[in-house]
Amino acid sequence: MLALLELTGVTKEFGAIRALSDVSFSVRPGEVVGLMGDNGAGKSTLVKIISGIYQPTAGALRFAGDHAQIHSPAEARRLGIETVYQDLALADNLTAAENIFLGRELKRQVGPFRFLRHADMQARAEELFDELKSETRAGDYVRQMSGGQRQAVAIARTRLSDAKLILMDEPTAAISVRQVAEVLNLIHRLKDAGIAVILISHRMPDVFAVCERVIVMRRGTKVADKPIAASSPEEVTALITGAKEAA
Amino acid sequence: MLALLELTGVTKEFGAIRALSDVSFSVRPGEVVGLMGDNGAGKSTLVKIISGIYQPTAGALRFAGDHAQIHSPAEARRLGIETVYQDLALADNLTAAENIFLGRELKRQVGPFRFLRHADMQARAEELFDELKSETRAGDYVRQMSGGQRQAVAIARTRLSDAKLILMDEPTAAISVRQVAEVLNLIHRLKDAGIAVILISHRMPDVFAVCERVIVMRRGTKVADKPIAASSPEEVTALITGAKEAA
Amino acid sequence: MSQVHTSSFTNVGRTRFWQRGFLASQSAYVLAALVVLIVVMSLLSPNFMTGGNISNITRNFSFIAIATLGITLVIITGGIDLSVGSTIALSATITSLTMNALNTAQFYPFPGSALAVALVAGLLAAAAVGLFNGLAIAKLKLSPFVTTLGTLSMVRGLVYVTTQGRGTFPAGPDKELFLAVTAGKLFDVVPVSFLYLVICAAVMWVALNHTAWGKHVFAIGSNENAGRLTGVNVDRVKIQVYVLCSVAAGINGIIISGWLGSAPANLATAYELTIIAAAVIGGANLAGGVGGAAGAIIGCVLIEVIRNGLVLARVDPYWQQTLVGAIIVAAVLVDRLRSSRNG
Amino acid sequence: MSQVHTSSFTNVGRTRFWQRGFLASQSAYVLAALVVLIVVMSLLSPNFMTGGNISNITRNFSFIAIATLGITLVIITGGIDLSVGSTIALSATITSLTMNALNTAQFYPFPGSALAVALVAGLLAAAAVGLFNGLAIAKLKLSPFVTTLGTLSMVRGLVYVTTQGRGTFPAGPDKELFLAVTAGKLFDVVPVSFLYLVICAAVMWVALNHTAWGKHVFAIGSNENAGRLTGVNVDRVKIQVYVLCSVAAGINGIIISGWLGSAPANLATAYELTIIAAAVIGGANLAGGVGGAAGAIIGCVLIEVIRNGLVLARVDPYWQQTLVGAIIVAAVLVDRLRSSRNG
Amino acid sequence: QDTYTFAVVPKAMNNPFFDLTRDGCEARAAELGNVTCLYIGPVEHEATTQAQIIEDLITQGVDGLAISVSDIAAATTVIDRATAAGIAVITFDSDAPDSTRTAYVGTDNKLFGVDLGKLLLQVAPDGGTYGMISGGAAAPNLALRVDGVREALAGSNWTEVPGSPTFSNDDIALAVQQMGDLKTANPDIKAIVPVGGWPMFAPDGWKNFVDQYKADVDSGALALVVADTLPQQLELLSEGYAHGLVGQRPYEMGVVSMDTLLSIVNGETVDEIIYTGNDVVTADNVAEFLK
Ligand SMILES: Nc1ncnc2c1ncn2[C@@H]1O[C@H](COP(=O)(O)OP(=O)(O)OP(=O)(O)O)[C@@H](O)[C@H]1O
Ligand SMILES: Nc1ncnc2c1ncn2[C@@H]1O[C@H](COP(=O)(O)OP(=O)(O)OP(=O)(O)O)[C@@H](O)[C@H]1O
Ligand SMILES: [Mg+2]
Ligand SMILES: [Mg+2]
Repeated sequence: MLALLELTGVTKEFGAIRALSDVSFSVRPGEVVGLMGDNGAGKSTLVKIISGIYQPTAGALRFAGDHAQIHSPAEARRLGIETVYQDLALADNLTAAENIFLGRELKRQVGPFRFLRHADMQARAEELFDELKSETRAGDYVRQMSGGQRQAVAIARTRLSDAKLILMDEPTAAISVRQVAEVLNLIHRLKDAGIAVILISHRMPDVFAVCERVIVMRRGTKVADKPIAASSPEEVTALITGAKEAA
Repeated sequence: MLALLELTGVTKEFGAIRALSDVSFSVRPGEVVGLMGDNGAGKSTLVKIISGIYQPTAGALRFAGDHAQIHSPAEARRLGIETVYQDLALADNLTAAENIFLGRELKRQVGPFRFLRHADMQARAEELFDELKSETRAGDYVRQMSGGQRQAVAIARTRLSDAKLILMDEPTAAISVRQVAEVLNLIHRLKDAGIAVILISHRMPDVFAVCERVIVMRRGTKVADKPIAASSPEEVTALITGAKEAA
Repeated sequence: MSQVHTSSFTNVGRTRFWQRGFLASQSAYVLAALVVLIVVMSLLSPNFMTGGNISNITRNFSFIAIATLGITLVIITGGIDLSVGSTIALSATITSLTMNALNTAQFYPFPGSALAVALVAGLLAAAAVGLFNGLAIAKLKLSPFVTTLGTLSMVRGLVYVTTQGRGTFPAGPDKELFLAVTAGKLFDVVPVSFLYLVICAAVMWVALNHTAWGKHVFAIGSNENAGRLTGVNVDRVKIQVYVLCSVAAGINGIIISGWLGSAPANLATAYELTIIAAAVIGGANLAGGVGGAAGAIIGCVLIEVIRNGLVLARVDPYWQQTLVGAIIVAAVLVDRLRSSRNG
Repeated sequence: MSQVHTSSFTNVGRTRFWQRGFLASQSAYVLAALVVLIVVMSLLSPNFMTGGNISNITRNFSFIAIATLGITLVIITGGIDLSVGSTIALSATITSLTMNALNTAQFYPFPGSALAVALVAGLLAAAAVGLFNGLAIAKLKLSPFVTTLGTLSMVRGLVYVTTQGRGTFPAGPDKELFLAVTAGKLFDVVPVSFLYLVICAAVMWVALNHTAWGKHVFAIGSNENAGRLTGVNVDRVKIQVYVLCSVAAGINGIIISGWLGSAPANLATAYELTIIAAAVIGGANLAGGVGGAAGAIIGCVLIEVIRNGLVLARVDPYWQQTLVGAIIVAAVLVDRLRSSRNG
Repeated sequence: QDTYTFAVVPKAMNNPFFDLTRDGCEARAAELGNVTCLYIGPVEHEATTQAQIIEDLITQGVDGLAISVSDIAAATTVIDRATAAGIAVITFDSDAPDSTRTAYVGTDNKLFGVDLGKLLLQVAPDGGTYGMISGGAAAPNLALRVDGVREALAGSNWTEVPGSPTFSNDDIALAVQQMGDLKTANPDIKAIVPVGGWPMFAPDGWKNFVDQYKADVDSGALALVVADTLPQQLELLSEGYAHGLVGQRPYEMGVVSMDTLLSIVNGETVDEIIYTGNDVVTADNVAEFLK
């Protein structure tokens, strides 16, 4: 099967810091890949390159067979790449529902004008939170939300469109036990629907529960890329900490 | 043994939202208490009341036998309460070392003036990161740090003073496997040194690994407060989700 | 819009009517302060509440209110536009120069044509300023403060250059029409400028609250990055907002020059601070993400009522400036009431 | 200070010298632009590089530079102070009035005593303005923009009230001394005002970079809340910063009035925008957390060189304003170079 | 024959009044042939900027300076520096009498105010209350005019309303608004005397104001006596929108300044005070000024 996403030799430098050096891997449609690594290993930088925020210093990207470069987050979205960012990227002065629909609001055509369908968006947002079993009120301003509620908003946002690839940068960091299970469930459902997922997480059990393959990063380089079945939490931990050089 | 911290009937309302209703509990010196609950249950609000950011709508606090109210974070710090905030509270335009020492810089007296001891602060910060086994560079600006590195800075900050009580609001949310172990180790060491810790976490194993007692919150009320030994992860999960009413 | 879905949350009560929407906003509290001020002023001066004076006040605040609406948009996106005063002068000057030029060129195919061309020219000139600001700020990522400080100076300079510092006067066959559509009164009572203001404010209210564009404006002001990441075309919205702001200033410039019958080169010098003050007093937050049409108007009315009231109350002119400053601070002080009540 | 502890990090290279410290800051790039501008100006006008003119330029930028240092502090904390222009006028007026009053009262116990009292009075008046601003902003949490816009108006009004709009001029036995300490020249070359500037800048540099207070100023600007949570006395630092800013403006007011030999009531009208522009051009960020003493001075020099150079080059005065605006925008544009090079 | 550069420094370049001075100066310079007129000043009215520009001109080495003084003491300091540098200095429009300037060319502002007051007495001898509108509170020449008006009306039946004069800061729109404010605050006011032409620089704003009280203006129950005689003001006067104007002669000031400076650099002696005179215009003689 053809690769959905393919990175070859991606390098990213910030001044003196080489956040990524020569990273190559590919993801097939419907595949769930775990991306692990120590803090500062370069995982988020990788995600930001795939979702068009950063341009790589060197190396190339291919998505769905073409597109050597993704120039902006808007372009990534158009290509079918949805992202849950580690810093969530929420507008504090909008409500949860408004944040979820930001950039793809539901509208009603009235003559030449298009007005918002507030009630519909509100209702749909509530549905999404119910689905995630999250205690988040769709009409509340994000500004006054708890950490986990904010994360729920960011996750709910990816559910709106027909994505081909969903990048999740520590989506379960702040949410509670019950919703973690729901997010893992969600990933299973996405996989069944043929949607590829790259899951970044520091929680070993979660990665081993849903991923088929795990990629381990260490100080900007890829040190392992193997099927979950052929690895073990101990091995991955050793790879992350550098106790084991590569696998 | 006398209680170090004692809350009685603490209630906090934000407009129509009652984030905490009638919460009472106490913490003894050197005790490690786990605080769990669903997203939006009111855990962070509770932490912020103890550390002087919010004033309770009703109810009273006692710390070390006196002090009915804690009026400001500065006062809390003076009393010996250190906090790792969920949103980390870092100044982006300062370096990691400067953030760690913010508000209690090391100084050298020169005549009537007191100048910063940059090198000493830098060295001490590096020590702290080494201790946490964190890949965080003390001279880097916090602005350009990864999520986990930022969290490491916030944790390192609490290590500077002789605290009596350390509040940790999801200190391990963003950090990697290896540092999680270090933070749990740290909590053990704090306990041995007679310092009380309130640990908020959504990670059941961590709470069960270090805490002596667990308090469970649900929609602003305390639904359980029992020794770890007398409980189980399953029971706590049921309490969090509301499957079990109280214990 | 933000109806709370309370059914399943045991810890969420009902939001009381004064805790939400307009009544919980700074604008409402400043409106209350305004009402108090009006009462005080009418007690101090019997002439304050006369028809003629109310009509004067209405006209005077309409002069800056449309520009205030525009700058409120800019402020909501977290920007600022210091060039509005100069833009007011520019559009007035260009309109007036065009009328003169068409008159000289004897271009007058049908009644109103000269005026139409002149108005379009004036507004296009204003829009060009906005476009420059918008491009520099959105595309080159320059600081809005410095960029618009630069255009403040550049545009004013251009006004001086084109008129050699003399200013101009509207002239030509459409002059009467020009005066009627700018300085006229509806049914001999309501200044037309007030009518324009009401229309602009209504459109802005709908755009901000009921279109995707409005949400994008708020999103950019509260977290520009989040907007960008969720696919909002941040640059385009920013450019639009700066263009709208300049066009609004342009409309005001045309109205003022119509009423004056003149477009002096120093028209509206230093108005930018008053206009920004009006927007901020009305509740727009310079940090971005907060503001609205109603507030902008309330801010303008407040400033004009202070000015007019002090003159009518025959306050020593040397003291007036001091009092205006003090009352502006007092007006925002009432907002503290709100914050302390709504927690 | 931010020496990177690289030993153990395999993915961290050496920071090249141009990627760190001053050379990587906006100030450095603006300095480069300034040098280019100076070269252009000296080609355009043979008088530009003469000793007399350089001394003029030095003196002129010193007139606003101390106030710019002060406002840079305020901007670093994320605030703004629009009242500096008025404060300049206030301190000049109070100093002058005090000298006159002491003269009338025949108070002159020892040489220099009248001057000393007058200077203290002028600076205290300025400090009072800063205290008002600081208290309103830190304690009442009012918006810095509106508060200082209010004081802009109030203080200017007070200057008019105290002098009945006429302005005053320094007089009395210490007048010569006053002129010497404000408008004099060291070794007949270096204006003393430049010396004061250098001292103030050096003190500010040390305070910002080598004291806890400086770190607190930066912390407040980059995350006020974080400062508060880590026990920084945010309110106190803010008040201090506004007081320092006003006192700096006050010093400038005294220097200007000494050079003019007069304290006109409209002294320094609208200087606030120039001063803020100088600070921002020099690299202070209105969003807070960024800025420094060197940048503030570079910004002032740039603005004065533009002004002076255009006059000397006999550019049509009507074009000057336009050019000043354009060059201001161009100066910040060079900063884009930096951002795009340093990523 | 030597050529000279004479700089004319107005108080503010955004004031149309000084445009006429510039025109006069340029016209005269062209006639003289060996003189260049350099017109430069602060764009807005501010003393320090003016002083700095004069310093720049000293550096540039102009041969003569004609200055409309923004602030007396400030200008005195800098004028002394200019004369010390060997530059011929005169003042025009607004004087700094204690400085080392050689001559003053312009209006006798006190007399100008007195003329305004006398004209009011002539137009409306019955008296009543009156208000004035001034420009910047700091301008000494305007203060003299205000004093002149008061002096001329002292002892007559005219009394000044409280809150007068209002200060328009040379803002034309504000000046018109203040006309309305004065009338609203003092409904029985019998005369308004702007001591500068600001409100009439906005012809339609002025008309708007007058039209509201047209009957009173026509009957003379509201007397409008205004300073300056710019063309649009003369139009308004001829259309019955004002009762009288007292004008300065800014064009003359430009011409005479050039002549005076040339005389000084040629070593001739000149009078210290050179008044250019006032024009008193009423409906009777407006026609001859209009052409
Ligand atoms: N400043 C505020 N204004 C209004 N509501 C608030 C505010 N802060 C918190 N809340 C509300 O109070 C409730 C409790 O929030 P809190 O942050 O204490 O939750 P939490 O238990 O820490 O959740 P999490 O596990 O997600 O961090 C939430 O419903 C939240 O929306
Ligand atoms: N904008 C930036 N400028 C400079 N350095 C940066 C920038 N962004 C990231 N870095 C550096 O690049 C490295 C990789 O960061 P990244 O955020 O990708 O780590 P991560 O693997 O996501 O870590 P975490 O698990 O803590 O989220 C870190 O050392 C970080 O300090
Ligand atoms: Mg990351
Ligand atoms: Mg929380």
